[in-house]
Amino acid sequence: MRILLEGFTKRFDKVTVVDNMNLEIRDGEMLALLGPSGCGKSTTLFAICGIHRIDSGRILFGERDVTNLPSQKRNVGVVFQSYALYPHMSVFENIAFPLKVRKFEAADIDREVRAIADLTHIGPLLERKPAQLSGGQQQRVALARALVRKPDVLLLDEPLANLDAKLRLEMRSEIRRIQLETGITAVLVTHDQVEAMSMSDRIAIMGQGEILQIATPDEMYHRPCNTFVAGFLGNPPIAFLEGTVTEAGRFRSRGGVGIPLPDRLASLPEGKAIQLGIRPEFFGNEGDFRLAGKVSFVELQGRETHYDVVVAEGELLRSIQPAGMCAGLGEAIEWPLDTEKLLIFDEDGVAL
Amino acid sequence: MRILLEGFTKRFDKVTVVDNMNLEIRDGEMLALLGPSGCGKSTTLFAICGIHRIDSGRILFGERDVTNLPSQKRNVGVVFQSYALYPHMSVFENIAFPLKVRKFEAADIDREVRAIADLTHIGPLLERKPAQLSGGQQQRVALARALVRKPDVLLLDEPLANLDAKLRLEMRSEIRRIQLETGITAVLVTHDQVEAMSMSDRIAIMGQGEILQIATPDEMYHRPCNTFVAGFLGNPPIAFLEGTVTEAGRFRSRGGVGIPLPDRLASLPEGKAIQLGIRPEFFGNEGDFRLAGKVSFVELQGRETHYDVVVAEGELLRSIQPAGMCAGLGEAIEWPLDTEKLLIFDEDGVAL
Amino acid sequence: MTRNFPVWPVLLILLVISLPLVIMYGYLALGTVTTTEPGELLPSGVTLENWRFLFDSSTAAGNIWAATFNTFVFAGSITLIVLTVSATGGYAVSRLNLPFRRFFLASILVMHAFPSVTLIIGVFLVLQFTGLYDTMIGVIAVKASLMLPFGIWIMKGFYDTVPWEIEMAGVQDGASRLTVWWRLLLPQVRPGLVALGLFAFLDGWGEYVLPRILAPTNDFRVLSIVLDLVGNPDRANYDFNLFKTVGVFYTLPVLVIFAFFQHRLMDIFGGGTKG
Amino acid sequence: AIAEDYTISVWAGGSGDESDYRVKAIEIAADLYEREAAIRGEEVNITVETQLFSGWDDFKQAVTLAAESGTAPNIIVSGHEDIGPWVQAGILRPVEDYVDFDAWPLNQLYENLIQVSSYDGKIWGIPQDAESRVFFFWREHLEAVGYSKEEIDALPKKVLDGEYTLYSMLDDVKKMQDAGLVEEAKGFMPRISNGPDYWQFYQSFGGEMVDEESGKLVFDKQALTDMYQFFVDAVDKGVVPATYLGGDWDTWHGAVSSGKAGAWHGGTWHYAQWTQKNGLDDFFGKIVYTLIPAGNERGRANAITHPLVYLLSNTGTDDDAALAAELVSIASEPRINALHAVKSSHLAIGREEINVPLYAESRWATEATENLLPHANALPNDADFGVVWTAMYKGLEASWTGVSSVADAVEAAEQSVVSALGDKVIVRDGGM
Amino acid sequence: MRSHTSKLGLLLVSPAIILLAIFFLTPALLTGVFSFTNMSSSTGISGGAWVITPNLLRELSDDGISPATIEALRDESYSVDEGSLAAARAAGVAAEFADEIASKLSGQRFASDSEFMSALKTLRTRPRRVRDLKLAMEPFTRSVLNIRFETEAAARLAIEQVVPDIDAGELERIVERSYTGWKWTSENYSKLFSSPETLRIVFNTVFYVAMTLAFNVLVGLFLAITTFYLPRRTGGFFSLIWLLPRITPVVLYAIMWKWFTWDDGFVAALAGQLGLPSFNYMKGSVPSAWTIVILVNGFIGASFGMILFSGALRAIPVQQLWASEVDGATRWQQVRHIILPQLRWPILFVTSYQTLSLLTSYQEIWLTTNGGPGNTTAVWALEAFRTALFNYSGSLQYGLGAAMALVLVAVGMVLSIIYLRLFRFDELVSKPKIEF
Ligand SMILES: Nc1ncnc2c1ncn2[C@@H]1O[C@H](COP(=O)(O)OP(=O)(O)OP(=O)(O)O)[C@@H](O)[C@H]1O
Ligand SMILES: Nc1ncnc2c1ncn2[C@@H]1O[C@H](COP(=O)(O)OP(=O)(O)OP(=O)(O)O)[C@@H](O)[C@H]1O
Ligand SMILES: [Mg+2]
Ligand SMILES: [Mg+2]
Repeated sequence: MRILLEGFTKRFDKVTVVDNMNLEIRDGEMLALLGPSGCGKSTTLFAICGIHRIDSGRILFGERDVTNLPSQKRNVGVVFQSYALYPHMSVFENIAFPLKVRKFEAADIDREVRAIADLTHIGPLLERKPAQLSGGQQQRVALARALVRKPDVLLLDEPLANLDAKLRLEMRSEIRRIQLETGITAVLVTHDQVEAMSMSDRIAIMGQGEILQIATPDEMYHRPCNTFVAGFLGNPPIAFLEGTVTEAGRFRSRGGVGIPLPDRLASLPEGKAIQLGIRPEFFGNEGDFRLAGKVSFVELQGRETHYDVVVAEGELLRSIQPAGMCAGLGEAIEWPLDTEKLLIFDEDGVAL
Repeated sequence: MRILLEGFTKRFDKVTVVDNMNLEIRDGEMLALLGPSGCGKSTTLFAICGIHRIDSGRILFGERDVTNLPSQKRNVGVVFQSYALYPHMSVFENIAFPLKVRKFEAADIDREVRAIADLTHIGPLLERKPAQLSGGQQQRVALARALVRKPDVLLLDEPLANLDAKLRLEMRSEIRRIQLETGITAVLVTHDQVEAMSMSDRIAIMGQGEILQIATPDEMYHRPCNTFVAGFLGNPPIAFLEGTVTEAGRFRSRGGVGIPLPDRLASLPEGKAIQLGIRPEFFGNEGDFRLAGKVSFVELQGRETHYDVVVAEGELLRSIQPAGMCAGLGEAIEWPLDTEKLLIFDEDGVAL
Repeated sequence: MTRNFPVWPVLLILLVISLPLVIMYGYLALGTVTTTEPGELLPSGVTLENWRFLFDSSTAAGNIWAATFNTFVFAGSITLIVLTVSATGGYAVSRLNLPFRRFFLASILVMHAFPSVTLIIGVFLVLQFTGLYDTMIGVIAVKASLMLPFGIWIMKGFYDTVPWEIEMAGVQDGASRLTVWWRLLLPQVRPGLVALGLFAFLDGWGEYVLPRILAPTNDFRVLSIVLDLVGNPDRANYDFNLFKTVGVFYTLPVLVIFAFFQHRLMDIFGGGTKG
Repeated sequence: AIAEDYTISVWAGGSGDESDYRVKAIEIAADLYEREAAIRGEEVNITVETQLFSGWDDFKQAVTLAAESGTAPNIIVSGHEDIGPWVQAGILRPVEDYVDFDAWPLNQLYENLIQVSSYDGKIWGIPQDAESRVFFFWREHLEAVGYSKEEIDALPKKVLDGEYTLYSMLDDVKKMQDAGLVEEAKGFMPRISNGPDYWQFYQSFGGEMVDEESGKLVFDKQALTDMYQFFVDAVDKGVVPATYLGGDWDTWHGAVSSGKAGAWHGGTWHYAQWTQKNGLDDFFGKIVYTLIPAGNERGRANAITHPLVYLLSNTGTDDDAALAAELVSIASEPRINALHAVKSSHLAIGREEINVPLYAESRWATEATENLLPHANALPNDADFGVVWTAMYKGLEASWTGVSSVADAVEAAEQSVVSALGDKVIVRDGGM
Repeated sequence: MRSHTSKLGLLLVSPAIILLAIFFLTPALLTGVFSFTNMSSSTGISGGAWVITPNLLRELSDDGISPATIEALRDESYSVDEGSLAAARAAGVAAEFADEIASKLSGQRFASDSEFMSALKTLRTRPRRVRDLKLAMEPFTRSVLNIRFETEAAARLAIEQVVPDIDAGELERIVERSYTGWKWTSENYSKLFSSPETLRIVFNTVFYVAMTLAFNVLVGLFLAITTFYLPRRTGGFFSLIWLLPRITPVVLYAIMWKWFTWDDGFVAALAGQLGLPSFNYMKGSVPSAWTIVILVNGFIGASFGMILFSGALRAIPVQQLWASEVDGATRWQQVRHIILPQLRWPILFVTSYQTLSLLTSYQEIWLTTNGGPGNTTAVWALEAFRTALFNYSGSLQYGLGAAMALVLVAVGMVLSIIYLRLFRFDELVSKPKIEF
């Protein structure tokens, strides 16, 4: 089912939280809504599922205009960050609830619940109460409950935020697997870039109530439309150098570091103020150009090591390299920089 | 100050949580206590700081036996997971509290607090209430409060668990920096391996109330003493293959995958049941031996891509590779395996 | 928590300030099985005579079982009304869009301040207009209504603590708001209902002034009236120990409830105040 | 003939098991009436619904509110002082419109009791019982401080003549105390709570409650001052504690009936309590009783009676009321009333009652009737008397306990009376 | 977005609103109305009638109504003449009896009803019932004395018949004075404001509320904190003990205190044994009476504070307590610096809530000292209750009582509004999050 938001605007007591947003979620895709806290992700979700009334605009499910329908009539499944399981009901009853209020036959309910429980691997837990489940299991129950009535669209509001690191990893693939198996249209709200990138077909990055870029994860990582998006994706984060184009194809940072520009942007006019985005993997691994600096911080992470390198007064690049090639704290280094991959933005942060 | 736990035992209502533990924390080092939830990390910490009474054993701070001293007389600084800031006091008052109850002069208090606030970079926040601070700032205040009275030892109970991913990253280096600058002996409790590895001089891995291995992060990652430790470190986690030594220097998994053993273990007797530990970076990057399989899951993570590869019925290896070399879901592949780096354990999981 | 402080000085102070209560209740209990006269420090003469009223309706206490039953019905009805109306009203006020919601809430809070018994002449007139004067139904309705502001406020507090997500999930799952309330919210505020129910019951059980004033001649005699009767010293056959015994009998169910549900009772302000 | 069915309800205040004939008498009367009717050839069925209230405050409240809602009982048994307010409120029917006071049995009722049942020129109630408030002395103690048997027997007369005053009493009990016969501060044990008794002391010091001429209430400052002073003196003398008021009835009954006090005052009906419950076997051998002695030359020995009366409410039809009145009238037959009088130790309401054997055999009843009742007066039937009543007691409490001086207490009482009643009350100052 | 009124919401609150309107709002409004009347048990509540009584006539003559009018009104005489006989027949007096009256008594005049009654009793055909006789007598008199006229017009008419040439002003005054029901007046308030007693009661009330409050809060705090630190069982025992007064029926509770403090009570007996002054502590002296009053109420209220404070205490994360211990704080410093500051809101809440309950509480005082000795422990609510509802002599002053109650209501409302501000009431009413 395709979901369409047209000119969606939402105000809380005069404060406009989302202003005239247009968003299409394609049939069967998993779209991640990624953005910093407070940018309006949940608000968008609540508008789609009919918990909030929207102030203007339309919401279409397929061809159907659901703008003024209450939640009960929209057939959306939502998984909340806190799972919102009904604590007094067993897992079975939790999952059965949407069917029960729709007055399904007991036999049908039983069948459907067991089917979805199998899909979400919680078959053996059906008799338990939510309090007796681990976080990951609760998560699965919430998912099962949202899916059991075959909703037109599945909305996930930071479904993994409450899980610990390991479980989060596990549930990521789990949720994705289920979404793929059921082929349901899904919207995933998150502020975790890894989550967004690893789980979704497309990512919509939001900032301050507007959508900044919609693209596939890969495209967004490699071709962010602005510095905000670039900074949002990538861990350790991208480092920026501000400076100007000095001569055709060369850049000089404020701190005086000179770096050749990638070929595709060789034509930038001299004197133009730009910013260079340098992801940690661009620096210290391979590349033609060598950049000198001093290691200001080393962090071992088992398989990899992460360095902060000061390349000039107040200018810091990050580098991530396989474990083993140990440079010590304070050591002066000269590492390769993969200049072709550099991301270039104008002074307003828009990608060039 | 060297801390020594000798034969430390702790029981809660007959259940022995920690049994006869011996642990030395060297002067000035940062020791990470790493282990799964419920293994007794906090219990150990509480014993050191005197919140719990211990049931048998001794605790020495330097040469001083503190076993029966209440925490007020032990001079330990503790940073709790929830920070445990006093919500009704300003940041200044929070930090000043340990000095105040020791009846320091107001002028001294002021000086000390400002000094420690500078060290922890919270100088400008002194007038605020904890509720007006971000998580990271609260964290720093808690740290400052623990440090201000120059404790003999600094205890950190999952200090980063409540922070979001980005802040966690930042605070890791921050805490480490401060610990290094002050040279204080510190114990860091965590169940996050990355944290333990990146922050500490040595890691003590705990399981079920006992210490399994103490070593530097590097050593522990590369030479885990058993499968539990090996599985605990590394992200994505290590994969194990169970099987037997078939002929000198070769291994055959239950599922029938044959792999050459590293040279150093060529002498293992034939027919011995062993387990192979294969970290994701060993597979798919470089190596002499090529292993075939089918990609069962792909996860883009921006800079890297993570694959699950089924190499035989029920046997799954993980691989992590730089982004770009895209293998699709379900694709049959044959990737190099760095056999020299393989970790080998006997059937009880003890490293060989 | 470490126990690194001397317990006994605290215990001693606690004991001293609790002493009047310990003595009063101790002697109250003793008085029921002894012939101690008022003013004697040491109890004397063990007897079960005081408890004869349980089987013998010819004592001053009359037919105690009928009165006990009546009291149960009385307190039970009050509890029922208070619970139902507070459960519905509290929900509406906490969660639903109502005109003048703030005003209503503020008035409910203000109603705490009413010296309710001094409204009794007004209440009397209302009862008379409605034909409920001198009926137990009238007294029950009045008593329940007087408890309502408290009940609604408490329940509102409890509803407030239920995460909105539960309700949102319910609505998503296709349930109507009424179903959501009944199936999802009510079970969540059970501790509140239990505590409020207990409070209402205890309050109804102990009520004395209202039945006395608003249903003076009703045959539906509750225990507080019986106790008052037995405790009237102007009677020729006034017996202090009988009075105490009836008093203990009267208090006993309350004590039992209390002993069993102490922690539930403690919950009463679970949703109420901010910390 | 067609059967006539009536339901007559009766409520009695301040009543317990021992005084249940207040309502049972109506049942007996109903039975008699039915029989008489049957003989006349009429069939009348009367159901009598009865209700006893143990206290007064709640009873009066109940009656007031019930009357307001039109559900008051047909017959109300209450203190005569309620006639005033209730008549004004229109709650009552004048009983004289329904029964013949010139015929048996009403024509033999004591005139002063009928007077007490009248208000504004009409007779509103039929006396139900009478009592008298009495002063008691413990004979043995009197003997121990020097009285001869004869002197003791003559005491009532001396009191009546005003020769033996309240202050004489204080001296005597002080002597008893000093002799160790009674405990310190237990010599004199007055009533422990507010009640008509204290108005007797007001009268002992010359106070009047109503002005004969104008019918207005009187607030006699001098009498009040003397009376308050008397109790203060008693405290000073050490025969009664400053903190006496508000005690426990049970204790009080136990003390006075076993000679723990030298002198006290109570009601005629207490006789039943002491002899039946407190085990006082030889009442007349141990106790001598008198009127309340005079306090000073202004005052006189007196007693107050506080009769209860049968009142007809305005509930129900005129026929109901007529029947109710008929029943009340029958219930006032000496024989029936004697049941109540003797059982509850109250006094007769009519002259003929003394001839009823049950009553005549009761020495207490007969003696008290003869010796006390003729000298007894009653509280005024005035709608506003309650105000004075409350003010007087508050002042008494305040001065007795030493919270305020006598003068201040009188002042405060006057203040509240005057502010509430204005010129409906006559304040008498000084001698007159 | 304008919020949409929820129909379900209206449905769900309606029972509450209806009950509150009937049993709370209406009585409150009525109380307000009553407070401007002189309503009492002698005026009745629902209204009065017009009656001329001998007492009234006496007062009227004092007030200067002309003696002639008074005389005429006082006249109770009965006359048997054509007119009255016809009236009697019309009123349904048995024909036989009427005939006999006509034949035997015609033309006679009787000065009082007893005279006429005696005359009638000589007749053979008189009705047997006194009531019927009385009814038969009525048409023969024009007296207005002691007759209840249900309407003012009837009263006026009757008076005009008896005194045809009455002066209009006099008539007006007589009619007005003869009304027995309640009248509008603001006297209740002026009485309250001018009476010196008021000031004392106000002072008493303030003293009572302040002291009891202090007791409640301090003891409640002490109990909550100590039971928090004590082992669970011991703590549980004490909280149980302290909750008892709250659940004990007040009648019994009051008697227990009496037993405890009477002059033969436990304390007095014990004091006697110890050679201390032994007397009725409850009523014996002003200080001891106040102490008892405060304790009686304080013991009930302390448990309320204890419950709330215990809850709030448990809400303080235990890590904070650990942290403070690790920081070196002693137990007392922990209480002083960590616990108490965080109980600020609960303390404020208990204080305000209890102020209101104490202001309106009277039952315990009523059943124990009843305001004594000498009204020294009387508080406003008790006075209001006694004035309006409880009086041995039965004269209940509803109007004055209502005015007193209203003063309390006003004070309570002002306080509540202040508290609502204080507790940032706005934060307690968040907007519904589901907008459909
Ligand atoms: N009911 C409400 N009333 C007023 N403002 C609101 C309300 N709900 C949300 N807001 C505001 O709208 C903005 C967007 O909120 P929203 O919950 O959509 O953010 P979000 O992107 O989901 O953030 P987070 O990642 O923290 O959940 C925030 O500034 C928030 O303060
Ligand atoms: N006060 C207590 N009473 C009883 N058992 C306790 C208590 N505190 C801890 N335990 C038990 O002791 C074991 C170890 O607890 P501990 O808190 O030390 O674990 P941990 O390693 O810190 O776990 P986590 O990572 O979840 O904090 C757990 O099984 C726990 O249930
Ligand atoms: Mg959100
Ligand atoms: Mg822990």
